[in-house]
Amino acid sequence: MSADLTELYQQVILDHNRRPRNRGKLPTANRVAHGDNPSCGDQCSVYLRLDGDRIAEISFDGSGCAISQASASLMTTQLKGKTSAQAQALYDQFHEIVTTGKEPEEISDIAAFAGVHTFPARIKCATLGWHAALNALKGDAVPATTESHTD
Amino acid sequence: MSADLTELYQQVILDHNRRPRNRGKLPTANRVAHGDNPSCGDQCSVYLRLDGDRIAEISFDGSGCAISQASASLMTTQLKGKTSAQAQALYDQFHEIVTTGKEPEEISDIAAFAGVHTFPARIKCATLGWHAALNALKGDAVPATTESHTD
Amino acid sequence: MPTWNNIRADFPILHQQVNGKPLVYLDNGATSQKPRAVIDALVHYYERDNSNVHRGLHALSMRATDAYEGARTRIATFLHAADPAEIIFTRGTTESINIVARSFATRLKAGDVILTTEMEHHSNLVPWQQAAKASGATLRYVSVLGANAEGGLDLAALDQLLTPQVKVFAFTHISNTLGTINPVAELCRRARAVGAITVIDAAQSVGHAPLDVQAIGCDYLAFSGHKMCGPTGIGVLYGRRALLEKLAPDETGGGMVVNVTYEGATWKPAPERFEAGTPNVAGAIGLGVACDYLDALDRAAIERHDHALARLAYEKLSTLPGIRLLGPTGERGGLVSFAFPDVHAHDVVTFADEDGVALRGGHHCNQPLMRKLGLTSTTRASFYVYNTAEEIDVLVASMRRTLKFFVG
Amino acid sequence: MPTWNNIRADFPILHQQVNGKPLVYLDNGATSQKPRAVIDALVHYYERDNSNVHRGLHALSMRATDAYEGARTRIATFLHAADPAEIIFTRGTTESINIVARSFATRLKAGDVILTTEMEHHSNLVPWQQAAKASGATLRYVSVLGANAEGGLDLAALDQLLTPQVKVFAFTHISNTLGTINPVAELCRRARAVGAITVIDAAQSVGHAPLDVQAIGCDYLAFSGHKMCGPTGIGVLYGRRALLEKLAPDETGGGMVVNVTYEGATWKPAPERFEAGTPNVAGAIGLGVACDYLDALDRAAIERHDHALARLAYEKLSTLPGIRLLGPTGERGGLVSFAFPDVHAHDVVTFADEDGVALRGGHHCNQPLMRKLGLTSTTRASFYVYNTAEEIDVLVASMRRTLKFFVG
Ligand SMILES: Cc1ncc(COP(=O)(O)O)c(C=O)c1O
Ligand SMILES: Cc1ncc(COP(=O)(O)O)c(C=O)c1O
Repeated sequence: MSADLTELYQQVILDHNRRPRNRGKLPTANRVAHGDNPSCGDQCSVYLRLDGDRIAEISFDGSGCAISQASASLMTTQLKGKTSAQAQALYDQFHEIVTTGKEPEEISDIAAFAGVHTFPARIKCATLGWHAALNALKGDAVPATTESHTD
Repeated sequence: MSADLTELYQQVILDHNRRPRNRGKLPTANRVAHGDNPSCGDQCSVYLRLDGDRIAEISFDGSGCAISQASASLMTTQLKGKTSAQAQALYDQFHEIVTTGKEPEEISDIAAFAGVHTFPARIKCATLGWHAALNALKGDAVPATTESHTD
Repeated sequence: MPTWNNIRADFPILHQQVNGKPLVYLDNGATSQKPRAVIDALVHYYERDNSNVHRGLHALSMRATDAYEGARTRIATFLHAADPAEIIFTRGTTESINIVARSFATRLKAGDVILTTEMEHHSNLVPWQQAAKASGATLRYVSVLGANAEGGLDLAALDQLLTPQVKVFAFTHISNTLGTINPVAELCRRARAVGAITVIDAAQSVGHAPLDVQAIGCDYLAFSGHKMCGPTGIGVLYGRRALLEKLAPDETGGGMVVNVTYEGATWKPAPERFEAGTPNVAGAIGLGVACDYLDALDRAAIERHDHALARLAYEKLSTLPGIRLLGPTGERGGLVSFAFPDVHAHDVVTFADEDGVALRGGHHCNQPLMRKLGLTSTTRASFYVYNTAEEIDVLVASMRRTLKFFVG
Repeated sequence: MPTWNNIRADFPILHQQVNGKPLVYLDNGATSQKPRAVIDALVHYYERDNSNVHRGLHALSMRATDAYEGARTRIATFLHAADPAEIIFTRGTTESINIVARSFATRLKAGDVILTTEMEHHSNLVPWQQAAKASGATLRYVSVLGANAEGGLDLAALDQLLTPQVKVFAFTHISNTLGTINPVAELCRRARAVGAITVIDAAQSVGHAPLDVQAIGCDYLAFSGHKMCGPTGIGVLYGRRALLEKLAPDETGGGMVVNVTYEGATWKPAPERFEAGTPNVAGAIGLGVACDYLDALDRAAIERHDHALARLAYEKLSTLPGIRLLGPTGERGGLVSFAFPDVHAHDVVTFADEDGVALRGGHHCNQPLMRKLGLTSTTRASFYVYNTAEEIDVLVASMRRTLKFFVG
């Protein structure tokens, strides 16, 4: 297997894909948002229980490739307990990683997604769950898509 | 000047173009039909006084290239006094001449149009007036065109 | 399986490596590759004859017009159409269907029914949804039978669906997702019996098998050049002349008018009436040459070749653990669509790409059918004249490797 | 007059004889010729990268998508558009205008006014007549002044015409029949003051001079690739993003939808929303390369070159007995349109063709203006980057010979 592909499908990603964390509807959710990648058919719904400005609980549901599912799963583990501002900052860091491949200074599981940057067509898979989560935080009813033309 | 062009613009044609015969509206007409070549903008109206099945008087009016104008002019001189059947036969002969270049056995001015066949794009100019005349004979109200796709 | 001597030499694009492996192009359902003859025709046109058509009297313009109209005649022959005037050049299948659907949008009324099937490509589905919405007509679907859609269209239910209220029946010839070959002549016959106009989406069939619009008895037929060795940006709407003569124009502008005043305009007859503006001249000429190329190979032989490859792929793939194969178990068009329970199609396609194998993964513009089958995506391998049995072995090996990585 | 070193070598088609004479191609208003670089880009695409765009994850598909979207970005830069998403690929000017006109057809109502001008090409006239008819809106025209239309648009009357009822004002940038250059930025400013949407037919201007849609301040702008060194079958509709976001789709089908069920569909944002079906991928890529080619020549230099040739032709032709020259007497776009009292344009064009000179004769898709000027046709010579002052001498000599034959 090529180095690129090994980088893309890291152990962390395969693990989250096989055993997704926080998967399923959240009965206590007070926010929900849905994301679509129309071309691939990837889908992701994110459920939040916001406690003030803080994410008290979070889950996701959906279908898609290993990258999108693992990313959504990992995201839920990362965002739980965070404020909106912290969530946005984490997303910015994640976006930097998947688009440039530059790993963050602190050690973090999200670094596993650095390999995505050599597969530009997959960036939208990696960010789908994050977009839905940020939309849910904003209370935005419009379905998220990571396929807007300028993304 | 090339042989082809000399053939196309024969003296007879130039003469009819410069001094068109039977040009203008026919006040006594009981049949009229209009022809268009939309792409070139050539136009031709043909006026008939039918006496029974016989063309008692005929005139034309219109604008277009030397070929279309001369052809309409010459046509009026040929069709005067003819029956519908004779007119159709003459047109068939004329069509044969302009599409194949084969001159008819009897000597006739319409042979002047034999040169048209080397300029296929001009066939529709040469036949415009004739089409209008045949339509007028049929009492057909639809404007003639020599540009229908299968012409 | 018919093969042609050295056919791959005709397709320059095939002779490259992708990710260090020889390219195995199995994405022909999306678009086909182009033979040298078609590429050369484009170059020749731009280097010798390029000019605007129809309105010119100079040498280049006459040559361009002759070549463009010659392509129209060539395509009429290719389809066994009665008349070249029945061939309207469009950008492709999607535009062709939109033209017909738009014309119905203004003519249908509440109570009328548009009938289509559950296996349509979005391009033969959404335009009819829009036509129904605009006109108040009702859209109905012929069901697809079987858990893996192996049963094809529910022809038994057709008599019930084909009421006299059905004004138009639009269906695909070959499903781009399932490989199902629909009995188009029969569908047309039954539609005609209730007075419904038939519209065939032939995107996956023209260029893959002999086709005779008069024998099929359809009213309209749509296809794309790019899926049959032709250039991009060119396609055809075939329409029966008697219908086209009554049809109002779709787009308007230069080239399709007889007389224009500041108050209004009158229209030329078909096909010009439906070709406003400068057409894709080079594209049409290239498509004509593609017809020559395919006829030289012999379309009956192409059909045998594609079907044999599809059968072979179906058999070999069916040995893979857990694989779910869609569509007919018997005779099928030149493609195979499948899913694995634990590996998503995009991961499959990414792995295959590493092996040089070009596949398509996703909903294949067929979301509602996917949903009905309980899937969100499949992987599709689709074949054409230059594909070989050896390439199917490469495909299957690549699938095995992928499964091993993800499932173990 | 700017010239470029050896520019004619870039255009393979120019190096041929027509009727035994070197080709003098002066029919650029109808379509331009293509430089080697554009032809090569098509060949390269078909030989290396051809694939369907947007829905693929394999190597060719990613390359094709990148090249296609790269062309979009290139064209956005070429037009100084704010955003690549404002560039919609179409077949050409005619389709672009039809898309906009159709959208107004469903939104306008009785009492609304569509304003256009008396000098429009049929492609920017008939679609608006159809939109007016469909919606009940009224179509009004800005007059053209002068017996030979030398006065241009009647700008003094514009304030009266531009009432708040005017919802859309569609006008050409450069007249393909007269050579008139309209003050587009001023027209947009005045239209905006009454809240009218502006639509510019830029078929004759993009590729002939620098152009900045933001400086002009238009809402929509339409043009064709084939008139600016690009391939046939590709063109652009530029639309301001804020407008495109609110605009309903025109055609529907694959590639422009987000979610499709058997009941209905939702749309992607612009530009995808307006590009149903497989686009003319090779055409778009070729158009991007044409932009590179023209920018390498420098569009300001192209403008000076074309205008200088037009001025020279106008001066030299005006010495011919009886000639009637149309359009502005001063600054004009790169074309000259004229008529002789005793020789019809088609005879002129046929004679010119014998001298190797490609001209256009006819109504130039502008019948109502011809009628207003008391003409049925004119002869038009239109210039581009590869034309020379010597070719104008050939043109004038050919005209003299024709006059001698017909008039003596
Ligand atoms: C001013 C103008 N508008 C519109 C058009 C139509 O362009 P196309 O035929 O490429 O759609 C043309 C060219 O024919 C033109 O010159
Ligand atoms: C069955 C079917 N119909 C319609 C289409 C649409 O064709 P195009 O995108 O060329 O318009 C396709 C191809 O994508 C297809 O496979």
